[in-house]
Amino acid sequence: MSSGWIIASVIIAVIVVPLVAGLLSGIDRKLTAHMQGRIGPPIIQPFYDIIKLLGKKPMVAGQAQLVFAWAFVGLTVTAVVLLALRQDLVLTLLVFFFGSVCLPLGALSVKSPYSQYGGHRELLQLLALEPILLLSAIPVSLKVGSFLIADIFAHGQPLLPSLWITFAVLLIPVALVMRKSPFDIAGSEHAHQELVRGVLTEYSGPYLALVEVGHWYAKIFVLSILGLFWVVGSLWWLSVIIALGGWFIVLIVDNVTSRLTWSWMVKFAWGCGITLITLNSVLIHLGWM
Amino acid sequence: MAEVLIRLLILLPIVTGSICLVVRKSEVRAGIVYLTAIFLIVSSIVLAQQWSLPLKYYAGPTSKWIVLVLSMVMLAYIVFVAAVDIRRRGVTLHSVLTIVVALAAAIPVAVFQFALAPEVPLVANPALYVDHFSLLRGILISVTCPLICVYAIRYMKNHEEHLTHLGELKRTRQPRFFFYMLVLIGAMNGVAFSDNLLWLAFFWGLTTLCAYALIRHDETPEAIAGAFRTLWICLIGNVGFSAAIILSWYSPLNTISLGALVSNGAVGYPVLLLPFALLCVAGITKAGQIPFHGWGIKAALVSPAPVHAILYPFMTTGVFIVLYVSPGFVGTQFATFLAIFGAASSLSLGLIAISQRGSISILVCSAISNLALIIVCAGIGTPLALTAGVMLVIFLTISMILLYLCAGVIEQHVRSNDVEDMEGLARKQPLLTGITMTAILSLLVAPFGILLSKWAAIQAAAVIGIWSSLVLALLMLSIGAATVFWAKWLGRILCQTPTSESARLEPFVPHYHGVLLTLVGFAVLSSVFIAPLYNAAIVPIIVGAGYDPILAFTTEAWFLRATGGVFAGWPIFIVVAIVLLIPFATMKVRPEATRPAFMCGENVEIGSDEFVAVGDERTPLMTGGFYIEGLLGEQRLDRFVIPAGVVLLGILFAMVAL
Amino acid sequence: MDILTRSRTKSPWLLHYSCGSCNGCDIEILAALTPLYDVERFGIVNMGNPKHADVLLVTGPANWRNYRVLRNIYDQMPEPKLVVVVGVCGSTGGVFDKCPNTLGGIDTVIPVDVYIPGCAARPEAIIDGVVLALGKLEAYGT
Amino acid sequence: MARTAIPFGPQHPVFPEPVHLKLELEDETVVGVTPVIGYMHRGIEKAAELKTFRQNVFLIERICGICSFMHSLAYCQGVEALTDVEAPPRARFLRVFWSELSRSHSHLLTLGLLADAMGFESLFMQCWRAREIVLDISEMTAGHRIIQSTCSVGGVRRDINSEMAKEVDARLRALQEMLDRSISPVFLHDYTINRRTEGKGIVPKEQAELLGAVGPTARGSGVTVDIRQTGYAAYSDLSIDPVVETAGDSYARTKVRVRELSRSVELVREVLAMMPAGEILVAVSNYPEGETVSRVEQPRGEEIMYLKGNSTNYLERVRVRTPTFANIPALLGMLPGCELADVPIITLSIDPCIGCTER
Amino acid sequence: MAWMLPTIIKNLFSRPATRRYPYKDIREPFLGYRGRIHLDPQKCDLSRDCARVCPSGAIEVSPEDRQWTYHPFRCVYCGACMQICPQRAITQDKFYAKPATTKEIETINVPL
Ligand code: SF4
Ligand code: SF4
Ligand code: SF4
Ligand code: SF4
Ligand code: SF4
Ligand code: SF4
Ligand code: SF4
Ligand code: SF4
Repeated sequence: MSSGWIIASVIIAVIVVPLVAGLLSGIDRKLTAHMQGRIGPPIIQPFYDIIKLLGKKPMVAGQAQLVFAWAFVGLTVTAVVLLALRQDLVLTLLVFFFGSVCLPLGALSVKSPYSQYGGHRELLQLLALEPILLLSAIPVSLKVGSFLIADIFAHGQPLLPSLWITFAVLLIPVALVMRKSPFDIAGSEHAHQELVRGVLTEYSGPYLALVEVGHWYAKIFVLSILGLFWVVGSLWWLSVIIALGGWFIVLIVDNVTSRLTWSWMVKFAWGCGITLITLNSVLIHLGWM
Repeated sequence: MAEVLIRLLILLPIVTGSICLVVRKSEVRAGIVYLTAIFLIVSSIVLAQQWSLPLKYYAGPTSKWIVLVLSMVMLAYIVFVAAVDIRRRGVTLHSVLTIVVALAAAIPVAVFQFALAPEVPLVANPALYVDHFSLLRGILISVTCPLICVYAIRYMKNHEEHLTHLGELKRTRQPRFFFYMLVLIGAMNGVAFSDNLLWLAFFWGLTTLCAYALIRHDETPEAIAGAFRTLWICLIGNVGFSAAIILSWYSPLNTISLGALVSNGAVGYPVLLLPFALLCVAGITKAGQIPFHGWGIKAALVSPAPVHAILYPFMTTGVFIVLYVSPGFVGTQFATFLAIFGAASSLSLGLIAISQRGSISILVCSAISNLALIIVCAGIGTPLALTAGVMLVIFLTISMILLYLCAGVIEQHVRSNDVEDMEGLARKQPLLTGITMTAILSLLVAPFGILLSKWAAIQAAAVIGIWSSLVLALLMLSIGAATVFWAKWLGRILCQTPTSESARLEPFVPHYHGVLLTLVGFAVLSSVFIAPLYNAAIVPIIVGAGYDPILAFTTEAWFLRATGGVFAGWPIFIVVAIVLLIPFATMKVRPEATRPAFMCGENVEIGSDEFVAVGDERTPLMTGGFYIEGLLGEQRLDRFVIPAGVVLLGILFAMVAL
Repeated sequence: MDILTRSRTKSPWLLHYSCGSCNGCDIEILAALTPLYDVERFGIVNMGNPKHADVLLVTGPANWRNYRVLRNIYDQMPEPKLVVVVGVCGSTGGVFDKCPNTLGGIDTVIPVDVYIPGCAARPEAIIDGVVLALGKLEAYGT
Repeated sequence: MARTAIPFGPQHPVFPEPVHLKLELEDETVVGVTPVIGYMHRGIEKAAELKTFRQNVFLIERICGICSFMHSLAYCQGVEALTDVEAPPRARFLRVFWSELSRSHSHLLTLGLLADAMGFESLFMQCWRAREIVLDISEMTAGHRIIQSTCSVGGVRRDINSEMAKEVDARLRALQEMLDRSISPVFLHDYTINRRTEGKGIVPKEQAELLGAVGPTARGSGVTVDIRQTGYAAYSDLSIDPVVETAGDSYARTKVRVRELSRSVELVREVLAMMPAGEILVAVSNYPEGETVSRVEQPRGEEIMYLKGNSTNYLERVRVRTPTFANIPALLGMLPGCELADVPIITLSIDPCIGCTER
Repeated sequence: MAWMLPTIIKNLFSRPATRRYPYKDIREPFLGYRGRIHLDPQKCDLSRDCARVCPSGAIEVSPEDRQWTYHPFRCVYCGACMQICPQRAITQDKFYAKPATTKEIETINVPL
């Protein structure tokens, strides 16, 4: 990659991603509303929300939570940048993962009942999410022969046909990151929940906006991982379609299920997710896929 | 010069330790400890400049008999101790097993050496053999362990004051304590440098004995039970050594030199696989891997913090041997299953740690779980894996010791090692909290070296064929579990009630904060300078093992590049620095912007963690952590983990037989 | 209208607290969220957490126990914030006129920006009331 | 395990009304619950002694806006007993009409809130969308969406003409179809709802009887109790089979509501068809005298109203025993041992109403 | 499994049920909706029956000042005053008072 490309990728990752993500959550809300027989907010609603939050008077419950909010955003952005620079997949995922840990840490740093519970549940959520996300790199690397994302691009063939099992399992972390049913146990998109938005309880105003924006990066990050399953040459829109397809399935599932409990989530993620990805790798090893 | 220093690294601590035993004045003892510490640290720095390796030290013929006799005396002493215990406290499982295992270790060697093959030459094989790997190991021990001793000077003083206050202590036990601490350092250096299996076995046993004595330091019934458990489990290693000595002598190689065994390898000489397996079992017991993890967790409950801290390098000694001999069996089925075993062990302990409440128990579980990663690396055996293993040895030693020491200080401060009681430490001891946080983060997040090593391990594990999927699945789950328990602990110490007052730094205690900050410095610097460190310290090890270091990493402008990908550690450091600096620099929290936590509207006032409940009374808010004992409790998991460990070990030996 | 004010009026997040109401107005507030009225069209979302809310919707008269809660959650809302009282019993006490444990309207405890009459207030009226309250935001900070 | 003691309420998004449960937890498991009340107490019973017995109708129906009509019905029936008047037959049928209308909107509301507490937003929306049909009917016939204000001492204040009856019937048919197609099956069969409710918050039959549970809470545990069987208003002319489930868990209670809901809609249509012609209100000329107990079956169970008159315009005592009050002991028995995530669901499964419990 | 699926798919492809208040499909309250009350001062004879019957004290009548006062923010729109008024001086329309930032009170002078 030339340095021009690098700079361009970084700029896209840092600036364009939140714009796209904001629009995407606007569409998400609109679609969800329509599925529920409502009209829903305007598509640019998320931007109104963020700007409004930024304009609110700061109000905090402790300094540590702010530091972790920044760390969350910083590391998540780093992960997105690494992805844009087509760096090592495992490393990128690890960075993303440790960014995600900052969110519960921020929540746990305030002695607040709901924040604490949200933090603990978020940790359990990461316990379910992280192994799947990391492990999904394995069948990919088996197929393309390296962990470098650049090599996925160089591979020249779509991964989905041989890795559809992994792709399907990856929808679990996507739903988890998007905080959708049945996995929205720690901090739901919607407030009507026993934890009063859990990990986000103690953030307000500009800091809530900060965390929200970080969350946008995170969403785009996982969706881009889905997109990696169909990169062929210059047909970049195919990966976009694949990613959006996964996103839409998650939306549908959100609307046809209720929230389940953490124990179900961990058992499901570990039991089904890990087993299936491992199975996928074994099948590739055996040359059957 | 170097030879002398190496010998001093082993002998000097033993000598000064013995002096401590007789010195009754604590100031003098402290002086001796300082001097020893300074000597060890300085000589390791000097040795670090020494690149004309390997160094060999051939002992004279009589030394063989000295070592033999010492070994026998040591094992006899162990039998004696166990016998005394049986007389005093009745027959217990652990003391009986101690006697059985000690005899099983002693008798074969005695028969072999005195009766069957007294001609086994010691002169032909070097007694000590210092290559880059063992030097690195020796330096790590000689730099970190003296710091533990310095820390212990203050710690044990407080500890004994507390015990005296409780009326549980009549006479100071510190002379004995420092004796064993220092001897343990010498013995660990001995393990690092020995090449002759007889010597190795002797030092190996000596470390076990010291560990045993240190664990029972407080002389409570639980401590004694825990100590004996440690003793017999770790002595299994010596049984393995005894068997390995005999087997390798009767192998075609006709040697008892570790170096010779490793350089010839099991591929050429399949009979060597059994001695290797036995050495690995020795390492596994000592590193407290499944199914032997019980000793570590039990010991964690009963002994003072510096003991835990020094038990960490002690356990590392176990995986060091496994990693050291791993080039000898690379590529065999045995190696693959060793990797699976390590991954399973890592996951098991990671899960057990989630349900632990004691800070030391968490640390022990995490230590074992991390050491298991090194075993995985040994099993994988590629250059990259070897690199990952060595890096893990380095970074983990620093971070884990740091954490143990932090836990000790916290424990003395809050008078409990229950993580739940550490709530709000961030307000009371901001500096200590900062150090602990750095230590925990150094285990978890990029850009610290441990993450790099784990990344390298993952890269390496991906290429071992069909079993790699299993190994990796277990590894990923274990990484996930680790994050949960660390974050939980971190959350607890950071947890504080919102208040508009700002926290004040606690007074600086050199023995504590000084030592801790030194270790933090090591952790950070070693991670920042990872590329030079790799070039200087690790590349020679890879070369020494007969590999091409290109296959592990190449360095370019502070990046490490593996065949699988690039580790861009340096940019991440910058990001982290920025991320941490922005809020600190820009966000001065104004007191009036502080609001109490959300408590459904029933808060009492800012700065108070109470809410109004029944009958308008103030009710304290309690926010305990998650321990998921129903799902992940130690007892519950042990029902699966111990059988699984036994079965996996069985499979390992089955692989040897194949 | 600058972008910030515009965003403020486009994204009012609600916090609903019921004092001593009869539930009549509370369920009408909820009804306003549901498909037939769908206040999310205006960016209105029910947040349930004072720290995230812009508009406090209160129903029912304050009483000797809940006025403290009311004050606490009002305190925990970041500025700029609005208080909208829904229903006549929250405005003045309404039908709970002679009830001995009430303190009267919400304005005896916290400042109120808009009163929505009705017993129970209709969802349409709730929409109108919130819109009226948002008008106040234009003056904020200028 | 670490102990946790946290406030759950009074201001909490899953409770539309303020109630405070002091929860003690270990991990996610609830080990202790202490209810803390008083956030809604207004002193309505006392106020009812300070207002005239006719004014009281409007106060009593605002004990709670959800089954507003049932409160006024119980009150009016009581006062009628004390003043020796009898509501005319058409009025009694109209009373059943609005009662069952209230029941169906209340059940839809509860089911919706339950779905919402489980994070099943689309189902919540669907329930409340269906509920709007009921509210429109209420607005059309009574002049208000939820506070009907139609019951009066001596009869009812509004009549339904035949055109209106036809319109109502058409709307009810639409409602019925919506229920059968998109609401009942989800509650009855959906896997995730099943997982969240089945086996959660169990009250065995004996315990339900012992603790005096009422309404769907009792019927979900297999207790056959339905005050409508006593035949007040026009219920004696209708066939009332209590809907009973035996499992005693949240799922059973939900099922009871789903089935009762359909039955309510049917009842409304039956009543419309059977309605006799005639007077709707008789004049009451004397003051209430003596004491009486009036009982009605609210959506949440049996309400008991005790009234005492002293031949003045003012009553001497009004005492209301509301269904939620009777169900709280059962609730406190359900919660310990459940998970924090189940607290809202179990709590909502008894359909708690603080408004009338605290009055 | 997914029993909700048909419904949401159907919703997704059909027109939302939303009434676009306040822009479109404004639905007036049904006939007979109990809204705010109006006094015809010509008819009123200040008998105070309405004030006496009002459950929420929303009407005050002062025969001395010949004033009839109505508190829209107290009124629960029950219609009892309209029913009782012997002069049929009170009527009820089907709209509530508008939301307001202050609680105005309506005072009407009743001419002799
Ligand atoms: S304060 Fe006293 S009377 Fe009131 S609920 Fe509590 S115990 Fe009962
Ligand atoms: S205004 Fe009327 S309907 Fe609304 S809460 Fe008050 S009493 Fe109930
Ligand atoms: S019951 Fe209520 S109104 Fe009556 S005295 Fe007690 S608190 Fe006051
Ligand atoms: S039971 Fe509930 S809904 Fe019914 S009147 Fe009482 S509070 Fe209202
Ligand atoms: S209900 Fe019975 S036991 Fe309870 S306070 Fe009243 S008289 Fe006493
Ligand atoms: S239970 Fe009855 S007596 Fe007790 S506080 Fe409530 S209303 Fe009063
Ligand atoms: S409005 Fe009617 S009831 Fe009221 S004072 Fe006038 S005449 Fe009398
Ligand atoms: S409608 Fe009812 S509340 Fe309003 S003034 Fe008339 S009597 Fe009073």
